[in-house]
Amino acid sequence: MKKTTKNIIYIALLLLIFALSYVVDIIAPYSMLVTVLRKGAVYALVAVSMNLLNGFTGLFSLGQAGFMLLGAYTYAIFTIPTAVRESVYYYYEGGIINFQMNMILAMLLAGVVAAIFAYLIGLPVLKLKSDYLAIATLGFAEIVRALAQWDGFGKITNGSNLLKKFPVLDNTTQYFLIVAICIAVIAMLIHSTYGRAFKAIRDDEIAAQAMGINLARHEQLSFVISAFFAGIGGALLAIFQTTVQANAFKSAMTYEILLIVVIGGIGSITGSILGSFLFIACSEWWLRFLDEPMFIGTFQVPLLRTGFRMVVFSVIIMIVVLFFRRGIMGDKEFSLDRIAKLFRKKAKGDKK
Amino acid sequence: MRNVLSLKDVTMQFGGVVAVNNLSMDVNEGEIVSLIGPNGAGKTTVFNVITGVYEATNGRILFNEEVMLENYPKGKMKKLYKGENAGVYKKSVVKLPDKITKMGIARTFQNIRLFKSMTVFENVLVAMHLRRKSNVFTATFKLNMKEEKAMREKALELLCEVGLEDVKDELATSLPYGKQRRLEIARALATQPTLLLLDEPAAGMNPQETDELTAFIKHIRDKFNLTVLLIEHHMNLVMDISDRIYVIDFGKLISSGTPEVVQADQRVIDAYLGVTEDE
Amino acid sequence: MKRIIALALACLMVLACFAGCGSKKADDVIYIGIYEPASGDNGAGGKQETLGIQYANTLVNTVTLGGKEYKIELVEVDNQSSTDKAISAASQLVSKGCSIVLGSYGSGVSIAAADTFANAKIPAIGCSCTNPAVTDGNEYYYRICYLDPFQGTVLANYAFEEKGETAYVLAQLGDDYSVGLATSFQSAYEALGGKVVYETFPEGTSDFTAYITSAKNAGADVMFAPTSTTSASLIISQAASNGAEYALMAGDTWESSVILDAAKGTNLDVSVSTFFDENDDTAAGKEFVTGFKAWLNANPDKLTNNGGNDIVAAVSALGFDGYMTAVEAIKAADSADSQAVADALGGVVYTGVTGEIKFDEIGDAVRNLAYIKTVDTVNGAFVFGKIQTIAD
Amino acid sequence: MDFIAKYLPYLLAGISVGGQYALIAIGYTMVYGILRLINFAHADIFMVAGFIMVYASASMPIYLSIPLVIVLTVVLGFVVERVAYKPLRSAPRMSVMISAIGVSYLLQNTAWYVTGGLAKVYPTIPWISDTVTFMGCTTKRVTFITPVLTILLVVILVLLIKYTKIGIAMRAVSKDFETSQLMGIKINTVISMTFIIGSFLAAVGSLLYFSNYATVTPTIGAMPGLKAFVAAVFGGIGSIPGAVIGAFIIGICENFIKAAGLTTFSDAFTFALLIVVLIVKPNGIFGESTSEKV
Repeated sequence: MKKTTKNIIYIALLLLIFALSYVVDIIAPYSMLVTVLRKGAVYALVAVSMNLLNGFTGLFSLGQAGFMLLGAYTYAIFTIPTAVRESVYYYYEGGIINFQMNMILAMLLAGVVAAIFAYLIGLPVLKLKSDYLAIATLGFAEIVRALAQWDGFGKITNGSNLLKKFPVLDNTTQYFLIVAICIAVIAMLIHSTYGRAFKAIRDDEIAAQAMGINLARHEQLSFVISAFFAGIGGALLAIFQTTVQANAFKSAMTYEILLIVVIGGIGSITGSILGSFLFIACSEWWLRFLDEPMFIGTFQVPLLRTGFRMVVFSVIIMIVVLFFRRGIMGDKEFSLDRIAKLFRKKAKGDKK
Repeated sequence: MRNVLSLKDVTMQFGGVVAVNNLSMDVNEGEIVSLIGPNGAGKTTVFNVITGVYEATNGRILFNEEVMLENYPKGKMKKLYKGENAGVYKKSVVKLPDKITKMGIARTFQNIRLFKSMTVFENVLVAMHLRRKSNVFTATFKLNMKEEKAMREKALELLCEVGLEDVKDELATSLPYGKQRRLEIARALATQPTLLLLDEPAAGMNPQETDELTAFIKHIRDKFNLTVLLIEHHMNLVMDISDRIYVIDFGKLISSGTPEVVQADQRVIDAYLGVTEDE
Repeated sequence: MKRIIALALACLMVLACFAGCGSKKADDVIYIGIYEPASGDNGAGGKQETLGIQYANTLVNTVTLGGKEYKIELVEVDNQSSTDKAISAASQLVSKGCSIVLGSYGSGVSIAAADTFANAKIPAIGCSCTNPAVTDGNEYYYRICYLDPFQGTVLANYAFEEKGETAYVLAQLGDDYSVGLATSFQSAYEALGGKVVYETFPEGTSDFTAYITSAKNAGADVMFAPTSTTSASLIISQAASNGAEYALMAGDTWESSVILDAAKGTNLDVSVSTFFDENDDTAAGKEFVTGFKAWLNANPDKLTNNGGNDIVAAVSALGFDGYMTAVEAIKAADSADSQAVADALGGVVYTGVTGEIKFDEIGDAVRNLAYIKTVDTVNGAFVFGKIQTIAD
Repeated sequence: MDFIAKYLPYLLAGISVGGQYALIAIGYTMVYGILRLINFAHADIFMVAGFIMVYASASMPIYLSIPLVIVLTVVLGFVVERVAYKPLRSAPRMSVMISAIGVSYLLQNTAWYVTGGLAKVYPTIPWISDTVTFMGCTTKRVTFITPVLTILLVVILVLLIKYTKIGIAMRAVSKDFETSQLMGIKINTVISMTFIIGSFLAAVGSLLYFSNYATVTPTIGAMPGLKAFVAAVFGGIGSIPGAVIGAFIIGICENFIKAAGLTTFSDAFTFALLIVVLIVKPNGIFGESTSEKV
């Protein structure tokens, strides 16, 4: 295939996806599909940002929920309309912030705040290696969660209470657009000379350093950029949920994102995106029927009741982790060439 | 001749084990100098100290007359230190490996350390990152196209130089051993060094390949105006190529000089006793 | 081997996809959504509220709109007592096409889902969520129980009059119900001249001994702990084993058999406020209690969901009233369309087992009395204490 | 009020909860010492032990259900290792850790399914759950039993590791995995044994913990688990006495922070402590340092 035809096909695919997201809103505005698409998109961004760190730079960080919390809170705090602050900050006399920011600016700010925190926490923490780094970042996320719930910051964070009434996006295309832009930036970063340096660090720290790559600086950079996009992801999650509460950003959330990254394939952007939509669709939608009693004739299918969905789901995850260790995509990216190859292989197999 | 690299009283001690003991050596511009010694003599440790992977316990290293490392026994080492010249150095100057590479020292590894997920081409390309002018924004948003293009051209050039241009899109780790070694050299050259450290470049090569390598090292020395310091067990290669040779055993310098001088030195022969010279 | 597993997984996905898209809404059915926790910290209470709704559904399961009879079906989802699961649970109801939604036990999850329902233009009736923020500023959310400021004041009055002048208030961080009621209690109690020590505990706390000791050290006469029943049973058992001498008080959540089990055999003084009394002597109340008990005893599953006994919880009565109010609204709207039901709901006046339900402009039912009950720790039962009201 | 009567309850609570963390922490530290794996599922094994007791005691007397709980928990620990970790022996460490997270997810969801997601009340174990009075403060007898039992078990464990054949094998494996394999140590037996000991202690820990805090939920393991892990890191991961001392310190600090009225930070403190320890003394108080060979 020629490069130009390929590019045309890629662009067409992208447009098709956007068109679909637009159409879905019109024909089935309240379906689970919309929920899955929106949440999937948000998780895709967060998963890609985590992949940048864990998959491409080889830093095992479990602080993603903390950065998302920072992003979600920043967005919510600065965009709640001044008129309703009184009712949102019911316990704190309307809070101390009395202006409202533009949505896009607030989203960027959400990323920036997360990035600043990442920078500060990264200074000491990035000296640690592998599991120690993982556990330290996990601890950091828990500290952030405790701080956000602290009464002392109540006038800003509304204590442990919900933040709500902030502006939200009202169609799926907008979610897709924001997420696509962010992921595109991450992808461009990964394909730049910096991305190569990140991968070098992942492959072999000592060799990377011997090639003149400043380890501390590049790790810090990757950490901060990952946090920036996790912050934006957090803001989008807030928008999706219409309310924010620190309680939701537990380590379980980080684990979920990590599982998405693993299922999609560590070191594959398209893998993370695919993994995210599959994960959300399975957990929220496709497997729902397992939670309800099912009758075939008069025979009641055994085992089906609330919670069975999650059992099946976690078994599937274990199967993937144990038998398909490289995930859906491995460290490869989705490309037409690979699909063409796949078909060719199949055709060959058929002939035999 | 200008001095490029100078080690003075360098001691590297791990806990109670002295790996390099009070070593002093000099490498001058344009020379090819070999560091030899029996297995476990501490040769690779010397490389690691020079390139900053290890922080020497005591001593001073100068590169182009600039202090690259200066250290004295500190903390726990104060009591444990078994080396000499403990009181000579007072300052502690430590540079990280990447800084040292930036100053112009590049190296290869004894146990090949290529970036395993990358292609041959990318392995060289990534080493050009060091001399970039772009920052993370310009690089991400493709505002550095010119530089990127130059990088790619240069990388290709280097691959042609080592004869790997035909396998440039293959995974580095899928190459045969000899080619991986040459790729390591190409990658080291991509950092634009003035001093090249080669750690057993001929390991695992047959005599013919070794001969080719000898010519090749000389060739790149001339072409890139390099000074070369190498560790090697292939004595033919060492004697062929070296302007001067340093011999260490148990971390200590036992002999140095031109190949002829070293070959005749009884201490060297003793040290190597039981070790076949021609593998 | 690997290939077989891959194939099996893929098949499962496809199957699931069909199952997920499969269900289509029948023509002559109206769906009423039950948005309640069936698991998590508030699972026990949510199940009891659901029981009330299910019982009501057995009594009235059809409605005639425009001359055509529609069957009313309940759609249950489990919000797992967790605000982050709330959205997908609520979306589930929205995607089923419910005309109206009932719930939830626990204010936090109600607040979290409020906008999801509002965006889909589906009205919701909060049966027992007392935090003002549930209905405030949301024209689709209504409520049939009293509010925290009222309940807090009632309890503060009772505590101040009966127990003493120093209170230790313990709320769960991040639980809107808990924090809301605790704050209301605190301000009312302080207004009366009482002294309050306010503490919070993080979600998932098991070790309450430090709080119990702190309350003792603060010289508290009463510990006010509006928490979920899960935390409550821990607090009660640890208070007993650490020899707490002060009284324990809480709001409506503690009116549960979980509390009775925990308090039985101790010498604690536990009292709660609630919406409804089993021994209520109104005709409607009596009828409901006998009917509900008979229904529970006839269904072993339901009895288990009620905590293994046939004590009628106030939330079941509220669930019952919530369902009836919803049906009234559908009748008034004469349509299954959720927007029409929402429009009609504000005007509904209904006299249920918990008293008259009439909504004010915010969407809250006007309520002005609460029942205070104390725990008989010998027999493990609630004893009616008094009816507490406050002057408007 | 008298100083002792005021603060003694915090100290007692701290020591007892510290002992319970210690029993969990040993499981973490031993597994990490040998496999270099943060066994995230360990906390959930602790939780499952709690549920087994709830269900077992409903159908049999306490003196039968306690041994049953211990046996079943040990079996669970063994099975988890064989199914989820053994196939990944040669895989990168991250894969194993992810598998551990997966197991944790599975155990929690299964527990959620079985219990319907509702909290279960832990049975009262006679004698140890009795209320006793000590220096004017009232508490359960388990408060005093915990530290004594913990220290006893630790002493036995340390002796076991020091003097028995399997103990020596464990130490060898934790020093050098490959070499000990070459020396003829049956690596899988050693690893299984580690999991068995860890699970046994987790089961004992769960008996003590839930006797004190008598509610079991599917996510109950998370917090004690994390804290126990922090204790293990604090004491220097791989070191058993380190883990125990770390656990007691964390348990006591946590309770005094609550006493000081900073309850919001009682959990956050643990993690702040962790980060500080990792940065200042990355190998913990009793840990050994390692360096990579180039």
